[in-house]
Amino acid sequence: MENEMTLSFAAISENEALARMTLTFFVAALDPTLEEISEYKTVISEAVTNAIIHGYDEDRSGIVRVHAALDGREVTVTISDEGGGIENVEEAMQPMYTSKPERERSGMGFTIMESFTDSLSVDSSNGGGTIVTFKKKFSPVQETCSSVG
Amino acid sequence: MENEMTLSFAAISENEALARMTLTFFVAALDPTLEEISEYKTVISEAVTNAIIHGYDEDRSGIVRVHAALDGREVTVTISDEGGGIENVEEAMQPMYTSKPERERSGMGFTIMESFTDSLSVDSSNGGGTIVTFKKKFSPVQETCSSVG
Amino acid sequence: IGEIQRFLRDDGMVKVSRSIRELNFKIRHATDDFLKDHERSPTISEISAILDVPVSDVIVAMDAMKDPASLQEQLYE
Ligand SMILES: Nc1ncnc2c1ncn2[C@@H]1O[C@H](COP(=O)(O)OP(=O)(O)O)[C@@H](O)[C@H]1O
Ligand SMILES: Nc1ncnc2c1ncn2[C@@H]1O[C@H](COP(=O)(O)OP(=O)(O)O)[C@@H](O)[C@H]1O
Ligand SMILES: [Mg+2]
Ligand SMILES: [Mg+2]
Repeated sequence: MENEMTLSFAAISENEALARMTLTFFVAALDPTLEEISEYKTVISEAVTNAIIHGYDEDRSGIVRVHAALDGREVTVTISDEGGGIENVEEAMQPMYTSKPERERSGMGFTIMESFTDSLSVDSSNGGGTIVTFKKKFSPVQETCSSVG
Repeated sequence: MENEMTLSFAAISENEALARMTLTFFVAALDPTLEEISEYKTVISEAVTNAIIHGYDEDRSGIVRVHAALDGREVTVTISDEGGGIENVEEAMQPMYTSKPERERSGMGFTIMESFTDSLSVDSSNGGGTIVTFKKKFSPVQETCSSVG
Repeated sequence: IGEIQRFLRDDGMVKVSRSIRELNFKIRHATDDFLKDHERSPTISEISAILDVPVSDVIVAMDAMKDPASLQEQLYE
Protein backbone atom coordinates (compact mmCIF):
# COMPACT_ATOMS: atom_id res chain seq x y z
CA MET A 1 0.00 0.00 0.00
CA GLU A 2 1.27 3.44 -0.95
CA ASN A 3 -0.12 6.72 0.22
CA GLU A 4 1.08 10.14 1.22
CA MET A 5 -0.13 13.13 3.21
CA THR A 6 1.01 16.37 4.79
CA LEU A 7 -0.67 18.20 7.64
CA SER A 8 0.47 21.64 8.71
CA PHE A 9 -1.05 23.69 11.49
CA ALA A 10 -0.63 26.63 13.84
CA ALA A 11 1.67 25.97 16.81
CA ILE A 12 -1.00 25.73 19.50
CA SER A 13 -1.29 22.81 21.83
CA GLU A 14 -4.91 22.09 20.83
CA ASN A 15 -3.56 20.99 17.46
CA GLU A 16 -1.50 18.19 18.95
CA ALA A 17 -4.67 16.08 19.17
CA LEU A 18 -5.53 17.02 15.58
CA ALA A 19 -2.14 15.72 14.43
CA ARG A 20 -2.44 12.56 16.50
CA MET A 21 -5.89 11.68 15.16
CA THR A 22 -5.14 12.56 11.53
CA LEU A 23 -1.98 10.48 11.52
CA THR A 24 -3.80 7.57 13.16
CA PHE A 25 -6.51 7.63 10.49
CA PHE A 26 -3.77 7.72 7.89
CA VAL A 27 -2.41 4.30 8.96
CA ALA A 28 -5.75 2.75 9.92
CA ALA A 29 -6.02 0.89 6.61
CA LEU A 30 -3.01 -1.22 7.68
CA ASP A 31 -5.05 -2.51 10.61
CA PRO A 32 -2.36 -2.02 13.28
CA THR A 33 -2.72 -3.45 16.78
CA LEU A 34 -3.94 -1.15 19.54
CA GLU A 35 -0.47 -1.37 21.05
CA GLU A 36 1.19 -0.23 17.81
CA ILE A 37 -1.28 2.63 17.46
CA SER A 38 -0.67 3.74 20.98
CA GLU A 39 3.12 3.74 20.47
CA TYR A 40 2.82 5.54 17.15
CA LYS A 41 0.56 8.23 18.62
CA THR A 42 2.90 8.73 21.55
CA VAL A 43 5.80 9.42 19.19
CA ILE A 44 3.78 11.92 17.16
CA SER A 45 2.52 13.54 20.29
CA GLU A 46 6.04 13.96 21.76
CA ALA A 47 7.51 15.34 18.54
CA VAL A 48 4.65 17.75 17.87
CA THR A 49 4.65 18.97 21.47
CA ASN A 50 8.40 19.60 21.22
CA ALA A 51 7.91 21.63 18.04
CA ILE A 52 5.21 23.76 19.69
CA ILE A 53 6.78 24.20 23.12
CA HIS A 54 10.50 24.19 22.39
CA GLY A 55 10.65 25.11 18.70
CA TYR A 56 8.18 27.98 18.76
CA ASP A 57 7.90 28.74 22.48
CA GLU A 58 4.15 28.51 21.88
CA ASP A 59 4.15 31.43 19.46
CA ARG A 60 0.97 30.57 17.56
CA SER A 61 2.17 32.17 14.35
CA GLY A 62 4.62 29.24 13.98
CA ILE A 63 3.67 26.43 11.64
CA VAL A 64 4.28 22.76 12.44
CA ARG A 65 4.37 20.39 9.48
CA VAL A 66 3.84 16.64 9.60
CA HIS A 67 4.47 14.57 6.50
CA ALA A 68 3.70 10.85 6.31
CA ALA A 69 4.32 8.30 3.60
CA LEU A 70 3.23 4.67 3.53
CA ASP A 71 5.26 2.05 1.77
CA GLY A 72 3.85 -1.41 2.28
CA ARG A 73 3.45 -1.80 6.04
CA GLU A 74 6.05 0.81 6.90
CA VAL A 75 5.26 4.44 7.60
CA THR A 76 7.84 7.22 7.48
CA VAL A 77 6.82 10.35 9.37
CA THR A 78 8.60 13.71 9.38
CA ILE A 79 7.70 16.37 11.94
CA SER A 80 9.29 19.70 11.21
CA ASP A 81 9.27 23.23 12.52
CA GLU A 82 11.07 26.42 11.59
CA GLY A 83 11.58 27.45 15.18
CA GLY A 84 14.63 28.05 17.34
CA GLY A 85 16.33 24.73 16.67
CA ILE A 86 18.63 22.70 18.93
CA GLU A 87 22.20 23.75 19.50
CA ASN A 88 23.48 20.36 20.64
CA VAL A 89 21.31 17.52 19.33
CA GLU A 90 23.35 14.79 21.03
CA GLU A 91 22.92 16.42 24.42
CA ALA A 92 19.21 17.08 23.81
CA MET A 93 18.64 13.40 23.06
CA GLN A 94 20.14 12.22 26.37
CA PRO A 95 17.57 10.69 28.71
CA MET A 96 16.41 13.25 31.31
CA TYR A 97 17.89 16.23 29.46
CA THR A 98 15.47 19.14 29.27
CA SER A 99 16.05 22.82 28.66
CA LYS A 100 12.78 23.67 30.44
CA PRO A 101 13.06 22.03 33.89
CA GLU A 102 10.86 24.77 35.35
CA ARG A 103 7.93 23.48 33.30
CA GLU A 104 8.15 20.06 34.89
CA ARG A 105 9.08 18.45 31.63
CA SER A 106 10.57 15.00 31.96
CA GLY A 107 13.33 15.24 29.39
CA MET A 108 12.30 11.76 28.24
CA GLY A 109 10.67 12.76 24.93
CA PHE A 110 13.45 11.64 22.60
CA THR A 111 14.09 8.49 24.65
CA ILE A 112 10.43 7.50 24.34
CA MET A 113 10.42 8.31 20.62
CA GLU A 114 13.47 6.12 20.07
CA SER A 115 12.03 3.18 21.95
CA PHE A 116 8.71 3.22 20.03
CA THR A 117 10.15 3.50 16.51
CA ASP A 118 12.32 1.39 14.22
CA SER A 119 14.53 4.36 13.45
CA LEU A 120 14.63 8.00 14.47
CA SER A 121 16.74 10.85 13.22
CA VAL A 122 16.91 14.46 14.36
CA ASP A 123 18.24 17.20 12.15
CA SER A 124 18.49 20.62 13.74
CA SER A 125 20.64 23.65 14.04
CA ASN A 126 20.54 26.66 16.31
CA GLY A 127 17.98 29.07 14.81
CA GLY A 128 17.36 26.85 11.80
CA GLY A 129 14.41 24.77 12.92
CA THR A 130 14.16 21.05 13.63
CA ILE A 131 13.28 18.01 11.53
CA VAL A 132 12.45 14.74 13.27
CA THR A 133 12.03 11.69 11.03
CA PHE A 134 10.95 8.26 12.19
CA LYS A 135 10.06 4.96 10.62
CA LYS A 136 7.72 2.41 12.07
CA LYS A 137 6.78 -0.92 10.59
CA PHE A 138 3.42 -2.40 11.51
CA SER A 139 3.30 -6.14 12.09
CA PRO A 140 1.63 -8.32 9.44
CA VAL A 141 -2.08 -8.90 9.90
CA GLN A 142 -2.74 -12.05 11.95
CA GLU A 143 -5.47 -14.41 10.89
CA THR A 144 -7.13 -15.08 14.23
CA CYS A 145 -10.55 -13.60 13.54
CA SER A 146 -12.63 -14.33 10.51
CA SER A 147 -12.54 -11.46 8.09
CA VAL A 148 -14.59 -8.43 9.00
CA GLY A 149 -17.04 -6.72 6.64
CA MET B 1 -11.01 31.47 18.33
CA GLU B 2 -8.36 31.55 15.63
CA ASN B 3 -6.66 28.57 14.13
CA GLU B 4 -5.35 27.38 10.81
CA MET B 5 -4.44 24.11 9.09
CA THR B 6 -3.63 22.58 5.73
CA LEU B 7 -3.99 18.95 4.75
CA SER B 8 -2.70 17.66 1.43
CA PHE B 9 -2.90 14.10 0.23
CA ALA B 10 -2.66 11.74 -2.73
CA ALA B 11 -5.74 11.73 -4.97
CA ILE B 12 -7.14 8.36 -3.93
CA SER B 13 -10.67 7.89 -2.76
CA GLU B 14 -9.57 6.35 0.58
CA ASN B 15 -8.29 9.80 1.54
CA GLU B 16 -11.72 11.37 1.29
CA ALA B 17 -12.50 9.95 4.76
CA LEU B 18 -9.15 11.23 6.06
CA ALA B 19 -10.02 14.75 4.90
CA ARG B 20 -13.52 14.55 6.36
CA MET B 21 -12.30 13.36 9.76
CA THR B 22 -9.42 15.82 9.98
CA LEU B 23 -11.57 18.79 9.05
CA THR B 24 -14.23 17.68 11.52
CA PHE B 25 -11.67 17.54 14.33
CA PHE B 26 -10.48 20.95 13.32
CA VAL B 27 -13.86 22.55 14.11
CA ALA B 28 -14.76 20.28 17.03
CA ALA B 29 -13.72 22.85 19.64
CA LEU B 30 -16.58 25.07 18.40
CA ASP B 31 -19.02 22.37 19.50
CA PRO B 32 -21.21 22.53 16.37
CA THR B 33 -24.62 20.86 16.27
CA LEU B 34 -24.95 17.40 14.72
CA GLU B 35 -26.75 18.95 11.78
CA GLU B 36 -24.03 21.53 11.18
CA ILE B 37 -21.29 18.90 11.37
CA SER B 38 -23.14 16.64 9.02
CA GLU B 39 -23.62 19.48 6.48
CA TYR B 40 -20.00 20.57 6.80
CA LYS B 41 -18.72 17.02 6.25
CA THR B 42 -20.97 16.59 3.23
CA VAL B 43 -19.55 19.73 1.60
CA ILE B 44 -15.96 18.61 2.18
CA SER B 45 -16.76 15.15 0.94
CA GLU B 46 -18.35 16.45 -2.30
CA ALA B 47 -15.53 18.88 -3.04
CA VAL B 48 -12.73 16.39 -2.29
CA THR B 49 -14.45 13.68 -4.33
CA ASN B 50 -14.74 16.10 -7.26
CA ALA B 51 -11.04 16.91 -7.05
CA ILE B 52 -10.11 13.22 -7.06
CA ILE B 53 -12.58 11.97 -9.67
CA HIS B 54 -12.98 14.93 -12.01
CA GLY B 55 -9.82 16.94 -11.36
CA TYR B 56 -7.33 14.09 -11.45
CA ASP B 57 -9.37 11.30 -13.04
CA GLU B 58 -8.18 9.23 -10.06
CA ASP B 59 -4.54 9.57 -11.02
CA ARG B 60 -2.99 8.95 -7.59
CA SER B 61 0.03 11.10 -8.29
CA GLY B 62 -2.27 14.15 -8.06
CA ILE B 63 -2.29 16.10 -4.80
CA VAL B 64 -5.47 17.49 -3.25
CA ARG B 65 -5.01 20.34 -0.78
CA VAL B 66 -7.50 21.42 1.86
CA HIS B 67 -6.87 24.61 3.81
CA ALA B 68 -9.06 25.69 6.72
CA ALA B 69 -9.02 28.82 8.85
CA LEU B 70 -11.15 29.58 11.88
CA ASP B 71 -12.16 33.10 12.73
CA GLY B 72 -14.49 33.18 15.69
CA ARG B 73 -17.29 30.75 14.84
CA GLU B 74 -16.76 30.98 11.10
CA VAL B 75 -14.64 28.55 9.15
CA THR B 76 -13.29 29.24 5.66
CA VAL B 77 -12.27 26.12 3.76
CA THR B 78 -10.45 25.95 0.43
CA ILE B 79 -10.24 22.68 -1.49
CA SER B 80 -7.87 22.86 -4.42
CA ASP B 81 -6.41 20.59 -7.06
CA GLU B 82 -4.06 21.11 -9.97
CA GLY B 83 -5.99 18.80 -12.22
CA GLY B 84 -7.86 19.25 -15.48
CA GLY B 85 -10.03 22.17 -14.39
CA ILE B 86 -13.51 23.14 -15.53
CA GLU B 87 -14.09 24.77 -18.90
CA ASN B 88 -17.45 26.29 -18.08
CA VAL B 89 -17.94 26.80 -14.34
CA GLU B 90 -21.43 28.22 -14.67
CA GLU B 91 -22.62 25.18 -16.60
CA ALA B 92 -20.85 22.79 -14.19
CA MET B 93 -22.66 24.36 -11.24
CA GLN B 94 -26.14 23.81 -12.73
CA PRO B 95 -28.19 21.25 -10.82
CA MET B 96 -28.01 17.84 -12.52
CA TYR B 97 -25.07 18.76 -14.73
CA THR B 98 -22.40 16.08 -14.77
CA SER B 99 -19.62 15.36 -17.25
CA LYS B 100 -19.53 11.72 -16.12
CA PRO B 101 -23.12 10.47 -16.55
CA GLU B 102 -21.81 6.96 -17.21
CA ARG B 103 -20.53 6.77 -13.63
CA GLU B 104 -24.01 7.33 -12.26
CA ARG B 105 -23.02 10.62 -10.73
CA SER B 106 -25.92 12.80 -9.77
CA GLY B 107 -24.60 16.15 -10.93
CA MET B 108 -25.88 17.56 -7.64
CA GLY B 109 -22.49 18.10 -5.94
CA PHE B 110 -22.28 21.87 -6.38
CA THR B 111 -25.96 22.33 -5.59
CA ILE B 112 -25.55 20.46 -2.31
CA MET B 113 -22.40 22.43 -1.49
CA GLU B 114 -24.21 25.72 -2.09
CA SER B 115 -27.15 24.77 0.08
CA PHE B 116 -25.00 23.71 3.05
CA THR B 117 -22.68 26.73 3.13
CA ASP B 118 -23.01 30.46 3.73
CA SER B 119 -21.00 31.21 0.62
CA LEU B 120 -19.31 29.16 -2.07
CA SER B 121 -17.01 30.21 -4.87
CA VAL B 122 -15.43 28.15 -7.61
CA ASP B 123 -12.37 29.30 -9.46
CA SER B 124 -11.25 27.10 -12.31
CA SER B 125 -9.94 27.13 -15.82
CA ASN B 126 -9.48 24.44 -18.41
CA GLY B 127 -6.21 22.68 -17.59
CA GLY B 128 -5.45 25.03 -14.72
CA GLY B 129 -6.90 23.19 -11.74
CA THR B 130 -9.83 24.08 -9.51
CA ILE B 131 -10.20 26.02 -6.27
CA VAL B 132 -13.41 25.72 -4.28
CA THR B 133 -13.79 28.05 -1.29
CA PHE B 134 -16.65 28.00 1.16
CA LYS B 135 -17.55 29.72 4.40
CA LYS B 136 -19.73 28.28 7.10
CA LYS B 137 -20.70 29.92 10.34
CA PHE B 138 -21.55 27.67 13.27
CA SER B 139 -24.37 28.78 15.51
CA PRO B 140 -23.55 29.96 19.04
CA VAL B 141 -23.43 27.18 21.63
CA GLN B 142 -26.87 26.74 23.20
CA GLU B 143 -27.14 26.29 26.92
CA THR B 144 -30.06 23.89 26.86
CA CYS B 145 -28.50 20.86 28.52
CA SER B 146 -26.66 20.98 31.78
CA SER B 147 -23.11 19.83 31.28
CA VAL B 148 -22.55 16.09 31.47
CA GLY B 149 -19.65 14.20 32.94
CA ILE C 1 -30.13 6.28 20.99
CA GLY C 2 -31.06 5.78 17.34
CA GLU C 3 -29.81 9.23 16.36
CA ILE C 4 -26.62 8.85 18.37
CA GLN C 5 -26.00 5.43 16.97
CA ARG C 6 -26.55 6.64 13.43
CA PHE C 7 -24.17 9.51 13.92
CA LEU C 8 -21.62 7.29 15.53
CA ARG C 9 -21.70 5.14 12.44
CA ASP C 10 -21.37 8.14 10.20
CA ASP C 11 -17.75 8.81 11.20
CA GLY C 12 -17.12 8.28 14.84
CA MET C 13 -18.28 11.68 15.99
CA VAL C 14 -20.32 11.17 19.09
CA LYS C 15 -21.56 14.16 20.95
CA VAL C 16 -22.58 12.35 24.08
CA SER C 17 -19.87 11.71 26.61
CA ARG C 18 -21.64 8.67 27.99
CA SER C 19 -21.39 6.82 24.66
CA ILE C 20 -17.73 7.53 24.25
CA ARG C 21 -17.00 6.55 27.85
CA GLU C 22 -18.95 3.34 27.50
CA LEU C 23 -17.09 2.52 24.33
CA ASN C 24 -13.86 3.39 26.08
CA PHE C 25 -14.61 1.00 28.85
CA LYS C 26 -15.66 -1.75 26.44
CA ILE C 27 -12.47 -1.37 24.42
CA ARG C 28 -10.35 -1.76 27.54
CA HIS C 29 -12.19 -4.88 28.61
CA ALA C 30 -12.18 -6.41 25.16
CA THR C 31 -8.46 -5.67 24.87
CA ASP C 32 -7.71 -7.35 28.21
CA ASP C 33 -9.76 -10.41 27.27
CA PHE C 34 -8.12 -10.61 23.88
CA LEU C 35 -4.65 -10.37 25.44
CA LYS C 36 -5.46 -13.27 27.76
CA ASP C 37 -6.79 -15.45 24.95
CA HIS C 38 -4.25 -14.67 22.24
CA GLU C 39 -1.22 -13.32 24.10
CA ARG C 40 -0.96 -10.36 21.77
CA SER C 41 -2.56 -6.98 21.29
CA PRO C 42 -5.73 -7.00 19.13
CA THR C 43 -5.82 -5.05 15.88
CA ILE C 44 -8.33 -2.23 15.43
CA SER C 45 -10.44 -4.32 13.08
CA GLU C 46 -10.52 -7.17 15.60
CA ILE C 47 -11.76 -4.86 18.35
CA SER C 48 -14.19 -3.31 15.90
CA ALA C 49 -15.58 -6.78 15.06
CA ILE C 50 -15.76 -7.91 18.71
CA LEU C 51 -17.65 -4.78 19.79
CA ASP C 52 -19.53 -4.35 16.52
CA VAL C 53 -18.62 -0.67 16.13
CA PRO C 54 -16.89 1.04 13.19
CA VAL C 55 -13.10 1.29 13.15
CA SER C 56 -13.32 5.09 13.22
CA ASP C 57 -15.20 4.94 16.53
CA VAL C 58 -12.57 2.64 18.00
CA ILE C 59 -9.87 5.13 16.99
CA VAL C 60 -11.73 8.10 18.46
CA ALA C 61 -12.65 6.32 21.69
CA MET C 62 -9.13 4.97 22.14
CA ASP C 63 -7.71 8.44 21.88
CA ALA C 64 -10.23 9.81 24.34
CA MET C 65 -9.23 7.32 27.01
CA LYS C 66 -5.55 7.82 26.51
CA ASP C 67 -5.54 11.53 27.03
CA PRO C 68 -8.60 12.78 28.88
CA ALA C 69 -7.41 16.38 28.74
CA SER C 70 -7.35 16.30 24.98
CA LEU C 71 -9.65 17.64 22.35
CA GLN C 72 -11.99 14.75 22.96
CA GLU C 73 -12.83 16.15 26.33
CA GLN C 74 -14.15 19.28 24.65
CA LEU C 75 -15.79 17.19 21.97
CA TYR C 76 -17.72 14.85 24.13
CA GLU C 77 -18.51 16.83 27.24
N1 LIG D 1 11.52 20.94 17.98
C1 LIG D 1 12.44 21.39 18.88
N2 LIG D 1 12.92 22.66 18.79
C2 LIG D 1 13.83 23.12 19.68
N3 LIG D 1 14.32 22.37 20.70
C3 LIG D 1 13.88 21.11 20.84
C4 LIG D 1 12.92 20.55 19.95
N4 LIG D 1 12.68 19.28 20.33
C5 LIG D 1 13.45 19.06 21.41
N5 LIG D 1 14.18 20.14 21.73
C6 LIG D 1 15.17 20.26 22.83
O1 LIG D 1 15.49 18.95 23.27
C7 LIG D 1 15.23 18.83 24.67
C8 LIG D 1 14.82 17.41 25.01
O2 LIG D 1 13.56 17.10 24.45
P1 LIG D 1 12.69 15.97 25.13
O3 LIG D 1 13.52 14.73 25.24
O4 LIG D 1 11.42 15.85 24.39
O5 LIG D 1 12.45 16.52 26.61
P2 LIG D 1 11.45 17.66 27.13
O6 LIG D 1 10.50 18.01 26.02
O7 LIG D 1 10.77 17.04 28.29
O8 LIG D 1 12.32 18.85 27.48
C9 LIG D 1 14.19 19.89 24.97
O9 LIG D 1 14.21 20.28 26.33
C10 LIG D 1 14.62 21.02 24.03
O10 LIG D 1 15.69 21.76 24.57
N1 LIG E 1 -12.34 19.64 -9.13
C1 LIG E 1 -12.88 19.52 -10.37
N2 LIG E 1 -12.09 19.38 -11.45
C2 LIG E 1 -12.62 19.26 -12.68
N3 LIG E 1 -13.95 19.25 -12.93
C3 LIG E 1 -14.78 19.38 -11.90
C4 LIG E 1 -14.30 19.52 -10.57
N4 LIG E 1 -15.37 19.64 -9.73
C5 LIG E 1 -16.46 19.59 -10.52
N5 LIG E 1 -16.13 19.43 -11.82
C6 LIG E 1 -17.05 19.36 -12.97
O1 LIG E 1 -18.31 19.84 -12.54
C7 LIG E 1 -19.32 18.85 -12.79
C8 LIG E 1 -20.42 18.96 -11.74
O2 LIG E 1 -19.92 18.56 -10.46
P1 LIG E 1 -20.96 18.02 -9.39
O3 LIG E 1 -22.05 19.02 -9.25
O4 LIG E 1 -20.21 17.66 -8.17
O5 LIG E 1 -21.56 16.72 -10.08
P2 LIG E 1 -20.92 15.27 -10.29
O6 LIG E 1 -19.68 15.16 -9.45
O7 LIG E 1 -22.01 14.33 -9.85
O8 LIG E 1 -20.59 15.15 -11.76
C9 LIG E 1 -18.57 17.53 -12.82
O9 LIG E 1 -19.27 16.56 -13.55
C10 LIG E 1 -17.27 17.95 -13.48
O10 LIG E 1 -17.41 18.03 -14.88
MG1 LIG F 1 9.49 16.69 24.82
MG1 LIG G 1 -19.50 15.77 -7.49
